[in-house]
Amino acid sequence: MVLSVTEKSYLRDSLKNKDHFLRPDGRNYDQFRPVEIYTDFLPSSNGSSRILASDGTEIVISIKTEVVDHSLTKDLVSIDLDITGYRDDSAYVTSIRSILSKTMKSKLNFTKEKGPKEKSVLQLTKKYSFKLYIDILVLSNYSYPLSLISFAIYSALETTKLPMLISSEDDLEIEELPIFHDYDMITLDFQSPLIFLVAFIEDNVFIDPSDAETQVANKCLILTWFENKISSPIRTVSLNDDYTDGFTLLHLKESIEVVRKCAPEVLRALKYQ
Amino acid sequence: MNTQEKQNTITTNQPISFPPEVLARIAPDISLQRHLQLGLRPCLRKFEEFREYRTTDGELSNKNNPCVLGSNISRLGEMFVITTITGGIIEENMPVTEIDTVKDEIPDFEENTKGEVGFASVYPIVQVERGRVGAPTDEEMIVSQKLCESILNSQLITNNSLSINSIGIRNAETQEIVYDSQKEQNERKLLNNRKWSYVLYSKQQVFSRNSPIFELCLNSLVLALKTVKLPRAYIDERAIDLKIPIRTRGRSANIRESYDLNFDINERVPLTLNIANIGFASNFGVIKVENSNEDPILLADLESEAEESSILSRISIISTPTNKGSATTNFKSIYMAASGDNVPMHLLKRALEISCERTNDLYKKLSK
Amino acid sequence: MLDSSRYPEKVLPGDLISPLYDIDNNNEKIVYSFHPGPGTTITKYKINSQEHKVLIATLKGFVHFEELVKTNIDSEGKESEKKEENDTENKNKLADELEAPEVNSDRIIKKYTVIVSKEKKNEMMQDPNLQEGQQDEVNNDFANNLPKEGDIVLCKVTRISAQKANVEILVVENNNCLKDSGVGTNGAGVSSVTGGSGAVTFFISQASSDLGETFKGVIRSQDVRATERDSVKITECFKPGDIVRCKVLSLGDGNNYYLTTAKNYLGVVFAKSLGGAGELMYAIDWKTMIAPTSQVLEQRKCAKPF
Amino acid sequence: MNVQDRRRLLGPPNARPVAFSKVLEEPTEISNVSSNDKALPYMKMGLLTNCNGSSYIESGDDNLMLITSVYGPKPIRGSFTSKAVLTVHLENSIATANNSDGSTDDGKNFNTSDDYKDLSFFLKNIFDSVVQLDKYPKSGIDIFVKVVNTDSANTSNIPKLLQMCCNGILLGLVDANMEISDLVGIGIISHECCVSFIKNGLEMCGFWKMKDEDEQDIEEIVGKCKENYLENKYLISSYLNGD
Repeated sequence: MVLSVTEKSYLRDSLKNKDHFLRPDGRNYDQFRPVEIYTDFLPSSNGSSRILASDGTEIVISIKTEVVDHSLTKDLVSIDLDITGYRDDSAYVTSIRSILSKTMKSKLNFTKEKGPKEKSVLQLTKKYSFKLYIDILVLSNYSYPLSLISFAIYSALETTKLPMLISSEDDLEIEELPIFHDYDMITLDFQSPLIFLVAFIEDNVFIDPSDAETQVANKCLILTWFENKISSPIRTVSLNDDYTDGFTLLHLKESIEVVRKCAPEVLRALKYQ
Repeated sequence: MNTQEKQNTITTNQPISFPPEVLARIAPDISLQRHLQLGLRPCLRKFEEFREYRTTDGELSNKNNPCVLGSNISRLGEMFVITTITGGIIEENMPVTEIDTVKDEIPDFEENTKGEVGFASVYPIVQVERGRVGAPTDEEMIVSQKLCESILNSQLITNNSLSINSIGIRNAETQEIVYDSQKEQNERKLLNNRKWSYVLYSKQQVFSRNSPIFELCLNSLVLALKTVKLPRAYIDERAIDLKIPIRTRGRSANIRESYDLNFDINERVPLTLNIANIGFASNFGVIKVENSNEDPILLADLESEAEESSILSRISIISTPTNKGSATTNFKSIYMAASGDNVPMHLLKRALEISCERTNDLYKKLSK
Repeated sequence: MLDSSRYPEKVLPGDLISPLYDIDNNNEKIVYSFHPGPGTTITKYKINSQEHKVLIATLKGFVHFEELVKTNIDSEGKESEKKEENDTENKNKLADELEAPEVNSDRIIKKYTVIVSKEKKNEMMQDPNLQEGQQDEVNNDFANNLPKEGDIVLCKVTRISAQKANVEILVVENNNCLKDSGVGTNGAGVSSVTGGSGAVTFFISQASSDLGETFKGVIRSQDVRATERDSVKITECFKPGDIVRCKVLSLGDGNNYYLTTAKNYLGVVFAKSLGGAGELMYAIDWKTMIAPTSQVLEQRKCAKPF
Repeated sequence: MNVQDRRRLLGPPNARPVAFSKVLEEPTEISNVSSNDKALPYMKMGLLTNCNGSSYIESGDDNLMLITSVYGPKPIRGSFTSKAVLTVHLENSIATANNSDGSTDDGKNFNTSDDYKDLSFFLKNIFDSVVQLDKYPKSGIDIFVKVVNTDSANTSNIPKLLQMCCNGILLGLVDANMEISDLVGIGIISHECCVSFIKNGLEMCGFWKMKDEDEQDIEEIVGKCKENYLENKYLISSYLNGD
């Protein structure tokens, strides 16, 4: 909903004051809106999730996999994003898609073990890997959905079932296609990154801004939580054209603090179900 | 209202007048006529004077952009165009017959007997920088098409010069690429006598457009073609035996050729052009000066909005330079549209003469 | 007199020019108050958690101080009124801020508008508010010359109907010509309706000027002339293709500026007879134009040619 | 998406672009980094005549050439807006092998149009905070940045690209005499991180970090970027003053 000039100035006044900081829904600066998540409900995909936010945002994610020769295929993740009400080539959609695919690509290449056993999470054998197709459908969209999408991807990946390999892992010498177990599945050993959105208004910093709040925020900062620490991408986005003041180092530090505080709790909540 | 009255008394005696810039904008045709009546053009050139042509060759085709096979930046007055040429390959649909093998073995035979060789063109995309995004404008489409046809009709590039006659073989172990014609003859058999040839694409970006662009684009394209170096193709030794057609994933159901031709980044062969057919283009406009009973006048190298929008009779000529060998000039293309004032014979002749001079001038300058 | 050597002469965008208020070096009683004009803006700097408001430059160029009010407080009222007639927007906004210091009785407040422009001091001080006279110099400082209320603009008529004439604004008179419109940027002058920019249509009543995108305006029939406004017939006043001199009434809606020709010196300045096919015509009275050789008479609402 | 483009001459449909297998990473790259600081960029304003402001920038070390053009303020359609709408289009105009606007390139590290759009969006956000948009009602300001040439090896150096784009746009805006509140600039520390500053480094207006590197304190990052920004700003302002 687009706010009028008066509404914006009222809202901004209530958000900019350090001492009488008041969000329209009464939340704390570090408090999330409640979300509902359902997982594993699409029978034909390897993993799926559906997330419902309290403002009515609804996102459905489906994850499918394919076995590919990783010397031929460069990208092991393919992200398809569709946001209702936006054109596929609009800046809004392309920017979110670009951030997501870069994040997922860089994180999935992440290797836990160094040395000769080093391999990416998706690697199956020496020659073949899984390729993930992540289809994201934002059915209704009332606030910047990046953060919620990352939560949904997290939950979907948690429940993603991949077929278990029974043939040899070393297939470089012998020409052999991977063979899988008939019914045993394994889960992917990967914790997907969580992306958080922090908004700045004057000196205040608060997490998970709602649509109305983003309309009056100066800048929003995207922060990522991965492997129990702050990780990149870290970058700013402006979600409105009206307020464009700068920010200071203090803002950055405070937002990192907020995410440090919130992220483990969010992670626990997502794991719980 | 005091000031108002004061203004009135001051200005009552002088007619309304506009600064030249404003007049050129609101009434380009009037502005042009006023200039011509003074014996001037709005751009302050003489009637038959061209703008200076400056050019840089091949600067953008370097190691860092291996895909750019040839390039040229040409500048005409303030307007400039950046031309880059890229390539592709296409498998020639040649039936594997005995005639082909005979031809291959006696290459001279083919050219001598056939006499007529096919000619190829480039596939140009012209973009005029104008602060817009989206579909190409009519002008861009028309100029692209004209460029394509002009190159084809000028018989600059023969099909032969684009075909891939020898394919190197990369040794699996040493990664060295060998271009051995002897050995290659044998390999050719292994390759089932399939043939490939290059396809050339060009991308031309026009900046500071202030005049018709076709002539500049053509000249730049020709100059860029002169710099083209085609990378040699090679094939992996191991891959020769492999004959699995790969079906590309997704919507296209084409069967990719089983031979994965690679291109050698270091080994390049210059594209052979029919030097005699290199031609340069120039344009002219014909307009009648109002309030004078004289014939229309000829303007060379139209520039500025005023000339472009009011001069509708145009001549565009592509001519080849006078070489040392042949004293005569060949005209490759003459295009005339007298949609404004009529073009008298002597002006057309004059235009042809000037275009020859211009071409010779450009040729001399550029071959230095 | 303001000692302008205390402030920077040549600035780049973002450079500090002056605080909002300053005290004269010699005379404590004189307070200078500075207001942002073209090329300057007010910004806040936070130093040691204290906010300071300062004037900064937003253009590259030279700083000029223009005194708003010549005398002291007594005659201030009249003077500023007169000024405000010409230049409305900025000063109204500032009026509130001005109230406070004015109460201090024994201090003399001098108000200056701070302007940054490309030209050096002496070159630019010509009256910008000329309404009828012509300036020979064309001010090419384009960006700050969007059409605004009261400006005289030259337009081309693109389409007419019974109620109004639609026009494209070509230039703000005596100001810049936008470099980025015109045949040069939008491809060849003639293009077809399909595809591409397709700016040109084939309807005679919609003769577009091949000019790329221009600001659009509308002259409503009641704004054509000052008298007998109800009986105006647009077809007897304008034809598509005419060049009309108008005054901007208001910024209008999202699509159009509202323009008027209800003054003697406003109206058609260039027109061709026979719907653009004929020759250039000259005004013989305020509503008739004549083609000199063919003697064709046509009706227009002409601008006074002198 | 799948509709064939009939407006451009695309050549035979079954042609395959001349593509080179990956160029061996040349070991010269290390020396490149060290010379980064020394080679000064070449800057020029007012290159193009059919836009209101333009600039050309050639970075000294990696052959990055950018042409920036600023169009507008020009009218926008639709409802009344009291301030201008700013758009930034970043384009790679290097001919890609398949010759169709670089939109369908396969597999290159950084070339997809999505990524360019994302960068454009980021640059727009930066310039939203400096261009005095409310001075231009009912209009749009369009900024086009064309990457004319670059070391393909260095296209992955996004911060450098962003820095140069930022400089280019800035010069373009100054050339167009557009009102901007500050000489905004971008400071970079590595190949993956950059920060944009205003007000001499007192405030930031953009932060970009897309890849993890060694652990670095945020304060350190900002500090180093600020140094780089000030150097860069010095270059720009001395160019503008010397003009």
